Amino acid sequence: MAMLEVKDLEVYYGMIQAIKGISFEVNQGEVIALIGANGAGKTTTLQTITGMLQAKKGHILFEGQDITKVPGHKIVTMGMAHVPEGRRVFANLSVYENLKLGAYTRKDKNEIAQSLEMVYESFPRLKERRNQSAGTLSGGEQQMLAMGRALMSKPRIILMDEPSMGLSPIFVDEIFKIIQQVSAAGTTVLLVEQNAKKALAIADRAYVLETGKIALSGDAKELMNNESIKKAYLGE
Amino acid sequence: MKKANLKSMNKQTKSMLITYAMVIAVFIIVEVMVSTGMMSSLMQGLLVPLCIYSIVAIGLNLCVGYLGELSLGHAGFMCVGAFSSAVFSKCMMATGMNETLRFILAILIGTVVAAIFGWLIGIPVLRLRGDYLAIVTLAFGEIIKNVINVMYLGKDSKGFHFSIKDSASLNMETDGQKIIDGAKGIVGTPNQSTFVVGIIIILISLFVCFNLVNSRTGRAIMAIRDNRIAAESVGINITKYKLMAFTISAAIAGAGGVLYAHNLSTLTALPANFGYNMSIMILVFVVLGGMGSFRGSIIAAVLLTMLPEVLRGLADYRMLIYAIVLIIMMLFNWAPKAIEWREKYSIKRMFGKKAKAEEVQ
Amino acid sequence: GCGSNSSSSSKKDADKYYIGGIGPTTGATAIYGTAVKNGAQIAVDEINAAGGINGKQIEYRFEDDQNDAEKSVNAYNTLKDWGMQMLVGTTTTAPCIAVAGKTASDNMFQITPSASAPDVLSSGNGNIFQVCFTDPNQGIASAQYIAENKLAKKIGIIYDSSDVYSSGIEEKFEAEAKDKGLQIVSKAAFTADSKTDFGTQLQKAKDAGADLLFLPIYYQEASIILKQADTMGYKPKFFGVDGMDGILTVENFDTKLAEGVMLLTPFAADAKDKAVQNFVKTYKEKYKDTPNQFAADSYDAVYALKAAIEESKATTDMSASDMCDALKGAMTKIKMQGLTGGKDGLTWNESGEVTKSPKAVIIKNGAYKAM
Amino acid sequence: MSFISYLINGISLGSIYAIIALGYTMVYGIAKMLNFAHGDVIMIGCYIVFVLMGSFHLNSTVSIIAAIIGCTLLGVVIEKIAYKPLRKASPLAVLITAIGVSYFLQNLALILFGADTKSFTSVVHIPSIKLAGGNLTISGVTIATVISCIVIMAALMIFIKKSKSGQAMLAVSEDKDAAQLMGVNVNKTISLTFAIGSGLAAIAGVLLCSAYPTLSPYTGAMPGIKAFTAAVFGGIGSIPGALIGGILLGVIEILGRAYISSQLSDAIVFAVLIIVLLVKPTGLLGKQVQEKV
Amino acid sequence: MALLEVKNLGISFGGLRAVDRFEVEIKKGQLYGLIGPNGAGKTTVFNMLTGVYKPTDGIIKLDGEDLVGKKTIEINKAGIARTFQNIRLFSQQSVLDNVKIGLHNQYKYSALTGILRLPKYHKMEKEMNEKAMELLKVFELDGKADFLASNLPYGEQRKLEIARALATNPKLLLLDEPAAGMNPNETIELMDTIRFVRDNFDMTVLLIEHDMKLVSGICEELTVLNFGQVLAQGKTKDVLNDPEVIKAYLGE
Ligand SMILES: Nc1ncnc2c1ncn2[C@@H]1O[C@H](COP(=O)(O)OP(=O)(O)OP(=O)(O)O)[C@@H](O)[C@H]1O
Ligand SMILES: Nc1ncnc2c1ncn2[C@@H]1O[C@H](COP(=O)(O)OP(=O)(O)OP(=O)(O)O)[C@@H](O)[C@H]1O
Ligand SMILES: [Mg+2]
Ligand SMILES: [Mg+2]
Repeated sequence: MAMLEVKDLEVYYGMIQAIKGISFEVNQGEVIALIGANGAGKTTTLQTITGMLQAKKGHILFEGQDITKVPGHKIVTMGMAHVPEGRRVFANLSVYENLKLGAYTRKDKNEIAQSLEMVYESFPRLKERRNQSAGTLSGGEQQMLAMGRALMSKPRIILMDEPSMGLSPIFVDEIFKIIQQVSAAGTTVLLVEQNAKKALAIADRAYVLETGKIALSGDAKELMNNESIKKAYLGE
Repeated sequence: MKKANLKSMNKQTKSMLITYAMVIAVFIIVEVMVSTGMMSSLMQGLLVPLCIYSIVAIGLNLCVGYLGELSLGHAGFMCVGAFSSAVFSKCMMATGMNETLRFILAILIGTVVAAIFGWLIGIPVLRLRGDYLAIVTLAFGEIIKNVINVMYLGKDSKGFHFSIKDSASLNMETDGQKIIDGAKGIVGTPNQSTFVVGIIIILISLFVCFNLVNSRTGRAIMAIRDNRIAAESVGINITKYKLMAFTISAAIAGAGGVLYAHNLSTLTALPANFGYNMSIMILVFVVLGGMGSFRGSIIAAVLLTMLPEVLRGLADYRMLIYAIVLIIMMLFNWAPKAIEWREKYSIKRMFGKKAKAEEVQ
Repeated sequence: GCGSNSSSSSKKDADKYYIGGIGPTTGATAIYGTAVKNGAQIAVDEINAAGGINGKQIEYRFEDDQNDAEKSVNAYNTLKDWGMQMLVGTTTTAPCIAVAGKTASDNMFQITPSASAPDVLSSGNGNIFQVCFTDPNQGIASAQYIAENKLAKKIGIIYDSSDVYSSGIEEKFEAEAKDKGLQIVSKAAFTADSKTDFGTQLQKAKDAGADLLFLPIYYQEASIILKQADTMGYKPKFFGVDGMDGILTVENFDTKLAEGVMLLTPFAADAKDKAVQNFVKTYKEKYKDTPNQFAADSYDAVYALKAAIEESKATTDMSASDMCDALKGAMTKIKMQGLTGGKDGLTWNESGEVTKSPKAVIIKNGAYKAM
Repeated sequence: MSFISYLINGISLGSIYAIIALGYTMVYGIAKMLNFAHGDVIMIGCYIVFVLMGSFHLNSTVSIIAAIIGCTLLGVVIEKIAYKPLRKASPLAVLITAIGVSYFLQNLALILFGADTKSFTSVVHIPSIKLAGGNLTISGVTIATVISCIVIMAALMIFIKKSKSGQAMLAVSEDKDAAQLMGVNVNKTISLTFAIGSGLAAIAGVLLCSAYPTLSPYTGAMPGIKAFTAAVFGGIGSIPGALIGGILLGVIEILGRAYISSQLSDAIVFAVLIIVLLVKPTGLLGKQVQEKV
Repeated sequence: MALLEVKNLGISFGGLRAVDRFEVEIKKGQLYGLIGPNGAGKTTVFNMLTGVYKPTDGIIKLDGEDLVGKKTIEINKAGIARTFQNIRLFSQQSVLDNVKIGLHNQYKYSALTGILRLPKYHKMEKEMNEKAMELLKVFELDGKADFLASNLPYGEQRKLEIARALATNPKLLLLDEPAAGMNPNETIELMDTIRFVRDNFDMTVLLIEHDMKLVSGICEELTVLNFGQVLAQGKTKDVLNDPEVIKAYLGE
């Protein structure tokens, strides 16, 4: 059974249909890349999965349970985390408070402290700035915080919306390493990326979204060699 | 692409023309009904107040809908316009000045004085944002009301006398005439506000507002509303345009105040007419009618002013019903669910607007 | 009441007198309007039960104005549409002046139970009459009474500067008190926006050594003043005017605090007078409340209309304007006792002002006692 | 001597403003809405106590608890019916709905309890303190109010800082969607905020009416506005700010009334407010939120 | 002479020295890159150049004119326009109006002229429309002139921001991560557009970017910031091969 399964999903903004019936699945332990041009509907898809948007039609199953109508906060409690587009850090709270909120669904104080240490280890800059209010961080620093905050919930599956956006080249490599580590530690990953090359390189499988529909899907390595993908998304 | 651009121009112009047409049509219908005796005294008596609130709502909409600043002090500007013009009319009544001319001057004076107040208050206040601005405008409105309530102004053979203590301290000659008598306000202003004048001022206000928002100045004002930092970055003088919009908005409210002052024979600055409650009431018109929609403001002002009168049969329950209707209208107009529902079942959609949905992709 | 408000769609019955009433029945001043509405209703019911005026029944309807001039005019127009021939109202002063402007131009007969400012009368063309004292009269009478009876030397005043009634009385009182050699040692105002805390005003009076506090205000505020003065341990004499009437009826008010309070009022709910007792009884039965002077004045206003109609022989089919001309003349001829007539009864002069003698009462053992 | 007495009056009035402002600021700080109906919830709380004590002869403690429960429920119901559907709409729309609710409560009270003012019996049984040979009196209500203010303020601050729900409130106040992504139940959190705010309103109401013993359907309106002013004065959203703002406002009002003009006291209060905001645009303790470009 | 001359520029936030002794000289017509690790202070430099932040010390000269202490609007009038790292459009207005707002100081008429619709109003509006459409065409947005700005996809919003900045007729254009959120193809298109703007509008461009393809593709010279200080400066190729830069920023 797939860990996350999306079936015939349709999503609207008012009267505008952004997602036109897509289906895909993410298996336990996989890294799945979701790629596509601007406005293809990647963000919309992730937001619908975590309950920020409501699906008009279709179903979303998480570990066999239908979560299409489950309120967002419950989905998070079930073990799903989301690094949202635009970072959405709590601007007036400190870095530390942001991270603590990341662990909102967890109870064990010791384990939370451990996770915090891990996040600080992955993102030393955050440790350095733990008392700075998040709103004054630089763009890239905020991106790190958003990522760290999501990891604080110790999710079983994590959805990431362009985690490498605004990061320096050296840190882009770093973040992909972190994603691999997260995956290696047993967390399933659904990754939306503009940096398709890097995303495909670490992904197991990938789906290509075009104007609200899935245009292509398959093994990540194979897609990397697919001519049309190369042309459209890899810039070669 | 030229066409696209033309289309957008047309849309604004069309909305503008519809609004003018609506106002004029209502005017004609009302005039016909009055002359054929088909209109009740209540409705006839309501005509001028309806105009007053429409005008002030138009003014406030400029401030709230286009400038994006929440003012809870517009009743204060009404108050200033009302009192300044009433003082003028009262002083001139004895001189035998031509009545029409006197009234036109009164309107100008009320408008200008309100504009001056708007400008003066705007300078410090517009540095604040959001709810802080709201409370400060509310505070100014209350101060204006409070101060007017302790003002005593009299006129006798020796000229004007002024006091903020009591009318006895005016020390007037026996022939003296009290003009403003503290909390008792002004009594005996000429009743010159008519429906025609009201309609003319509505049309002028609409003309000013429509043309303003569809000009370079209006775009600058809206740019400030949408993104202050970006507006600054393209060289828009924030203070100047905020102040301009606020002042015009206050001036229009002042014009409404002039009509108010010349509608009844007594003018007092009470919490009910010039307090924050009135400011809020006008804000209700603006928000209910739709921020940015002058036509909506007029319609909401008319509906909500008439509602309690229409509900008179319900006796003391009417204000309760009024509150419930207000809440329901707000929910119906603004709740995302309700909006979705309306879009789904709107007649417009069913016939041919579907194409637009695809366009965005 | 017999459908005083429900008859919105009534067709006019030419065989009845149409009397309208206006006052606030919602909003912060709703007590006054409600009292006026009820007082008049009792009078109308009595008259109708007793066979009406000249054998014709009265149709009565009351409209709310929320104590707002503009809404008052709306209420007036509503009543006009209904077919009103005479107006009992409006209750409060500022709206009354606004409506007076309209009645004057419509030539509608108007008798106000309670709008007491002189401006009310001067806004009309002789079509307006008052049942209550004018404010200056009350101020002058109070000062005279205090001086004549040597109640105090040092006087403090607390009044509502945002209220026409209160500031009107205060102004004349002050002038008259000075003439009579009374010393006003402190004068402190409050406004409609801050009428729940009088600590400061009381402190001022206390510091100035006032041994009598003149309170030309309504009884709700007075009840708080009495309570706060008590808490402060300040015990001057208190002297009020007709607005003070009602203080004993404030629900849950500790009437002991009002012991020794003096007031000038045309009406006292526990007077031994039979008419008054009847009225109070009916009022209590009907509205579960003790009537105050507003109710009494309004009751008298309806009877004054009755007297004036009988005097002038005005008929039900008259237009409002004809009715007005007829009643105008008659008003100055009638004399009636009413509930508020005191020892000399009620008479009116041409300018619409009432002549009646104020009663000074003192509160003893939770009841009024003539002084 | 009279100055000190005025000062005491001011603190007494100010502490009432403060306690109302605490509820205001709480709701504003978290739900980001100006709950103009807050003053009217206060009024309803007073009527509950009045009726329970007057007509049902319950003792004051039971009545107060009943009022707190009643107001809490009322707050939650109001939130559900009138505000929740507008969660995603413009804040102005919510403001207007709040005004509608305010009208509704006032007129409901008018119909249920009548227009006449009731005299409210103080429920505070602390004796007043007499100082300086009886020239200065600090009333029991003042003492009770000041103590309640401080206790409530401290409790709120600890609650928000330390408790899980408090953390959730902070998150919701910043960004509802992001809070939801943290697993915060946004609706429940906002309901809780309203519940607490309205419960506080009941306490504030009882103290208000005990200090200024009069009750009518409009009792809450003006104190509500004043408390709103106080909350802004202290920096809206800031809990200690509400306390300081409230007390200062009361003191300024009373001193202004005593030494400048009793008719202009409100004007003076508002003028001071304006000056403070011009110097410090986010109020005394308000955080200057800087937008990073 | 250099168009932009910055000397010894510095700013602190509390204890944090976000930018320190920053220097740069940009010649007219240059395409200049500002790069560096996250939090190095690049955006802060932009903010100081545009008057959003007031530098604690240093000199900024544009065409010889000193800009330190001037307000954002004055600096814009003096000739610097920018885009933002987080897109800041006038989201409730049409694409066309966004550009027309950029033209605000180029085509002036008074508020009264606008209200009374005097002939000058019509003339100016017509010219503004033409100019705005011309700019939109450069970014291939002319077909969407009517759209609400917020309804554009991300990449087009970035382009619109550039168009709006250009409308203010600047001498120097500052772009903060113009390619963020764009895929490689879109980035390539953007590079062409930037070159086109430089050539056809006589523009000098200073840009911040983390996308090395874009940086090495169009920037002629670079400054690398690290912890607020200049780490390297010079020809693009040299800088990108600087071992320090590779260590701190590029990685292997
Ligand atoms: N709030 C909204 N209202 C209306 N339309 C929207 C809204 N948000 C997104 N859209 C539209 O829905 C479509 C899908 O948008 P979405 O943000 O999911 O794309 P994306 O694949 O994440 O793109 P990007 O790479 O730019 O982030 C686009 O056409 C966009 O214009
Ligand atoms: N207003 C402020 N208050 C406190 N610190 C700030 C403020 N603005 C920026 N900083 C800090 O200054 C440093 C530089 O920030 P800046 O935004 O200039 O970085 P940047 O080089 O643009 O980084 P990125 O590439 O991530 O956008 C960062 O560490 C940031 O946290
Ligand atoms: Mg996206
Ligand atoms: Mg940056």
